Amino acid sequence: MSGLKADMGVVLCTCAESRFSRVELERMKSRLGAPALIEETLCAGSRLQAAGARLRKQGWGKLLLAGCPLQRQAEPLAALARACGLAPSAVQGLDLSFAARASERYGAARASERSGAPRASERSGAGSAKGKTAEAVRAIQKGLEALRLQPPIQTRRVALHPAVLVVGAGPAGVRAASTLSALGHPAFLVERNEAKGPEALRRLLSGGTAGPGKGITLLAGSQVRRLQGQVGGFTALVQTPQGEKRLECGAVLLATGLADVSSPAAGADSPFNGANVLPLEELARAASRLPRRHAVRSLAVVLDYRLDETKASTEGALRLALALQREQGFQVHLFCRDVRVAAMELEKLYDRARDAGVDIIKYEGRLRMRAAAQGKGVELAYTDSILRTVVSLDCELAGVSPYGLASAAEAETAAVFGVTLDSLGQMQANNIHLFPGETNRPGIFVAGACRGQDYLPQLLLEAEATALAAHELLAPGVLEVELAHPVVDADKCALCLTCVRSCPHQAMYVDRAKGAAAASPEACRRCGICAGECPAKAIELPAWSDSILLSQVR
Amino acid sequence: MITAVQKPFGEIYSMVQGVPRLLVLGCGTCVTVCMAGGEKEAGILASALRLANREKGVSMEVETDTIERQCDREFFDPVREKVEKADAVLSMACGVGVQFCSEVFAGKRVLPALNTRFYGTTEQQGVWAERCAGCGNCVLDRFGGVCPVARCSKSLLNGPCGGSQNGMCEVDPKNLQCGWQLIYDRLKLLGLLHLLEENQPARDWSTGRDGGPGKIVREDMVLDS
Amino acid sequence: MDKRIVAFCCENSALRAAQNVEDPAVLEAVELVRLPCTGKVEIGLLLQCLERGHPGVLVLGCPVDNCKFLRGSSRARKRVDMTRKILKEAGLDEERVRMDFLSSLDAHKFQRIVAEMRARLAAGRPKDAEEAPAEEAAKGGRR
Amino acid sequence: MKAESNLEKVLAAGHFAVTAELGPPKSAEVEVIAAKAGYLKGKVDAVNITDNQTAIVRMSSIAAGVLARQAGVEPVIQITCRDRNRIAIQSDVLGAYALGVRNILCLTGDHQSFGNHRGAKNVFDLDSIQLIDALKGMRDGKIFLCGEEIRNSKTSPVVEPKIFIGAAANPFGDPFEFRVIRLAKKIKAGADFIQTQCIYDMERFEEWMRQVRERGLHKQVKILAGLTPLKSVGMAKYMRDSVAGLSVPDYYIRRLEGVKDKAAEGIKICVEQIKRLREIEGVAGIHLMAIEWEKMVPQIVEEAGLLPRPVLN
Repeated sequence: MSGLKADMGVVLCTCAESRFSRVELERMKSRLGAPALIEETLCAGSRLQAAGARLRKQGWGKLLLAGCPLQRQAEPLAALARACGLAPSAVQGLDLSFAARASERYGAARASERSGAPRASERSGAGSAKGKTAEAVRAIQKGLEALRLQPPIQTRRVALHPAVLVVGAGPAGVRAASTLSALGHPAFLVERNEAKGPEALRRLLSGGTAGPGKGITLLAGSQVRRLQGQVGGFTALVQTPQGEKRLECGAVLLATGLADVSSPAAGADSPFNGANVLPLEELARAASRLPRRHAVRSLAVVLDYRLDETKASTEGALRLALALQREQGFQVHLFCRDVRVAAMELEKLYDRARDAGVDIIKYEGRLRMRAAAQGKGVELAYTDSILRTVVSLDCELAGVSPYGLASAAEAETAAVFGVTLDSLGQMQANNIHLFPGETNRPGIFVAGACRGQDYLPQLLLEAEATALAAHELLAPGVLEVELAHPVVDADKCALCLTCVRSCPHQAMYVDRAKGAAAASPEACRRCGICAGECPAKAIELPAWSDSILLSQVR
Repeated sequence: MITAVQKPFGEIYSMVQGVPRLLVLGCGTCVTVCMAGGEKEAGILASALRLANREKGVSMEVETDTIERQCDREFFDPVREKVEKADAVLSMACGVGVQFCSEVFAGKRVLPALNTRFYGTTEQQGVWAERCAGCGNCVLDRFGGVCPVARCSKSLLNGPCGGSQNGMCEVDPKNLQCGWQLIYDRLKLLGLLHLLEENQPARDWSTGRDGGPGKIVREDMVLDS
Repeated sequence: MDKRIVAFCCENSALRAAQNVEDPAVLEAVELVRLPCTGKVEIGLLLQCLERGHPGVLVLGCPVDNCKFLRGSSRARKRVDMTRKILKEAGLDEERVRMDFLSSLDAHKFQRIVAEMRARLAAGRPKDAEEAPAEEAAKGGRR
Repeated sequence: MKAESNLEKVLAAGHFAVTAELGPPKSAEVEVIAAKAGYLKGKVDAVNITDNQTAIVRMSSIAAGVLARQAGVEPVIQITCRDRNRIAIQSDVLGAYALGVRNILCLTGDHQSFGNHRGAKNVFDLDSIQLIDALKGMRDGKIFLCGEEIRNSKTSPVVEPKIFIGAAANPFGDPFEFRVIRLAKKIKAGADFIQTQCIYDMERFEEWMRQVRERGLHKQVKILAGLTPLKSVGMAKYMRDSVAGLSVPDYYIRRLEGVKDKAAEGIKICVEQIKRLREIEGVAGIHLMAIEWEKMVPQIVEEAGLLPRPVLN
């Protein structure tokens, strides 16, 4: 290894998992060409402090811990860094077992290999033990090279604001706010609706131990217009009936509830036209206004338009169909894919509707609705799941269950908070790492119906769990941030905004003073996507720079 | 900004045949933003050329560098030596940059790696679309901020032809919006539909390409020698 | 010494999978390079590995819908596709660069991916490249 | 009288006018023009000579028009804005007039991407409305677009081209509300007569005519309704699916599908359409675009009861 300074060293750990004996490690140490210490099973933990003291004496600024597999190293690495008084990124781990496994064929397997593959004999260190050590030395030198190329990385302590902004005073929002306030966090509860908030608060908190007053500030009739800052230090600009307010908080919890999908502008995918294709809840009222002159007045009740319904919405639709058919004399056509009648009560309701004359149509694929050819009304075209042919039917009105439909309001909220929606337009990207309550943005959480949970007991549990997650984040009061976030070369940055658009965590922004993009160290999660995207090659992730990556390719 | 796309590799490759030392020169402004010729693309193209050469047993030295802009003389200074050492420059700038690079290095062969397309905007990440035709006589005030010259396939000034269907242009009904539908919708939104009732006279095209190569002189900014 | 196949491994999945691989023939054939996320790899980096004489490059990350950083794997997939396109245009075997998705438990899959890559490289050309001109196919063997 | 063409006279006298279309050959073959003109002679009032229609290269519309005139039919020369700038167009108008052309139809022109020279550079120096304005300026103002008088020298006489100016209208394009505005602009620019895109969707055409009458435009211009007889089911479906700005109602397609002799049924539909069009206030005539089927025109005109054609002096 050329150019190695003594400010860096290797710790060889004798852990059995590394698959190297003490003797082998001694041999390896002599061949490394870099300062090294052999320590006993550091991953056991008890020896860390003493080892730390020995390592401090070496005066190394960076060290490479070569030992057991990486999963097992996570804890000891951090502890070792603390024991040595080094920044976390200055202590890197290396899996020696990999080298052992990679070279094991130079033992027993070697003889059989030789006949078929002449390459094996050309390799250096053809003996079993020699090959194993050579492979390990090679790996350690790679690790050292990466460490050598890594610039010194500072840490910064960021104060975490204890307050939490909870958006939406529905069941989830109220439960989250009360959970947070019970844990000592000031909570701002922002509710769009003027009246809904206080009422919901009274209903849900009456009899509870945490009173709504303590620690919770309710802002009814208010809306968050903009969110600035990052995790630990957000500033929300809130439009209240009294004017604009600035709220400081450390985290945000979105509990905006079920979105309104009734307006035709709700999205390109919305079936509603404001005239004769309506959300189910508006069907009865619109039907009562229809002129009475027609002989048979037909209505469509559409289920499963986007997603298969829940039991609750199926039940509601069946009741509505029954009422319209029996009590108001309409011919009702109920469109469904695979109606959920697994529950006993639902089964009975289904039978009653059918007996009352509701025409139940099972369809497949996409149901299409357009203006009917003759006169007024709506034509529903569908593939009948029994006939297997495309059939069309004219009705005067169609009521569509809004379950699973994307809403413009949801998209608007998502844009204000910079959170991504899933493929159905619901408030959380569909990714297992985020479940249950995280979003793409660190410090912004989501709970309740806006992320698709509409079963109340479950919803309340989730709201509580998410509030606890926010508490866990903010409770330490400070966040220790290693400044290993991307560095932007302002001379190269063309301000193309690619990084700003592609950062999944909304951590990139334009630093106007520098005239270049920049990363927020608090929000950045060090994935390197921005660097991978930048067309100007202006972005580098210090611990994963091009030179480091290329040094690993030998 | 000016938008461009990289030429097909095969075309570039045959262009550089017989050049012993090639400098692939990226440009750090417009073509970086539209991801056609920035430092990253220059590196990729240089790599691809070297790999193709190795594969075919061609001996060629391929170097790469990127400057701020290839349309201003001073920015070439840092790469002067590299350019001089090379037998040809493969410029990854727009047509302006390629020509200007030739002007700065009169004795050097400068080859274009890009096809320059239009003045456009980033409609979304990875998608660029034309907005201006550089006609030199802006009429956007009369058309609700949507340009009939740039956004109608026929540059019609008095309304859509019969090929406007469902908001799309017949030239490419799947992908191309009818510029006139956009004008109509915008003016309707603004309550200015009456502007469209006016007959637009034949216009003077001499302010644009038809007037010959353009030149702008800002007298007060010209430095006295 | 022969250059190894470079395997860029996401530390959240593929790298962990590699740590459970026991077959030395597989491990000794690859040069593991750790990445925070495959969203970090660039087309240029992949090409540079080939320029340095590595026979093949693997980009191994989390399943697209399960990327710890949400869109890293899907971005990497597009870049790898582009890299393959560039290789093809430049007259190289596009199979020299490949992306695959695995979880941290997929040691067997890791093994299979490397084995397949080795087999492809040994064959010189992918099995399905029958339309390739005879001359090209004959040349391919030298890798 | 502005141009004293036969078409102008027929319309001025209040007759229900009939025009047809003649596509010049994709070669220098003269006979084909004479043959097509032969079918049409005496059966229609004037014949449109298309200008490289759908951007496919054909014999020059002026040359073919002059040949047609020699064969005994009055030409309406079509001029598009796609291939010529204002210099070439004005020059051609002078030439056409000198050769006896009295009617010109001003068109924007199909985009070259539909033709057989897709890589061609288009011109569109003028649009159709500006072209109408240019012709009107030449005829009534006796000036070129640039404002100069139409005379050979200061001492020469002014000899302006006296042209009966036509324009096209498409009642079926989008945005629908703009279609009548565009017609009004053409009239304002100086159009004397209008020939529409071929009509199948009669309801939509009637709606358009209602808007036309609402603005009183039918009193300012003579509107000739365009018709194309359907030859086959395939053609009907092609027109419905592939021609922008055309809708062929399904009931016509079903009618054609239901009979053995598709061509006869197509003619029958066309004749029915003519009878219905004659009832619409503001429709001053028809324009028959029997694409490569010119020989059927006499039969259609005959069956529609529009023969003999008036002879005016």
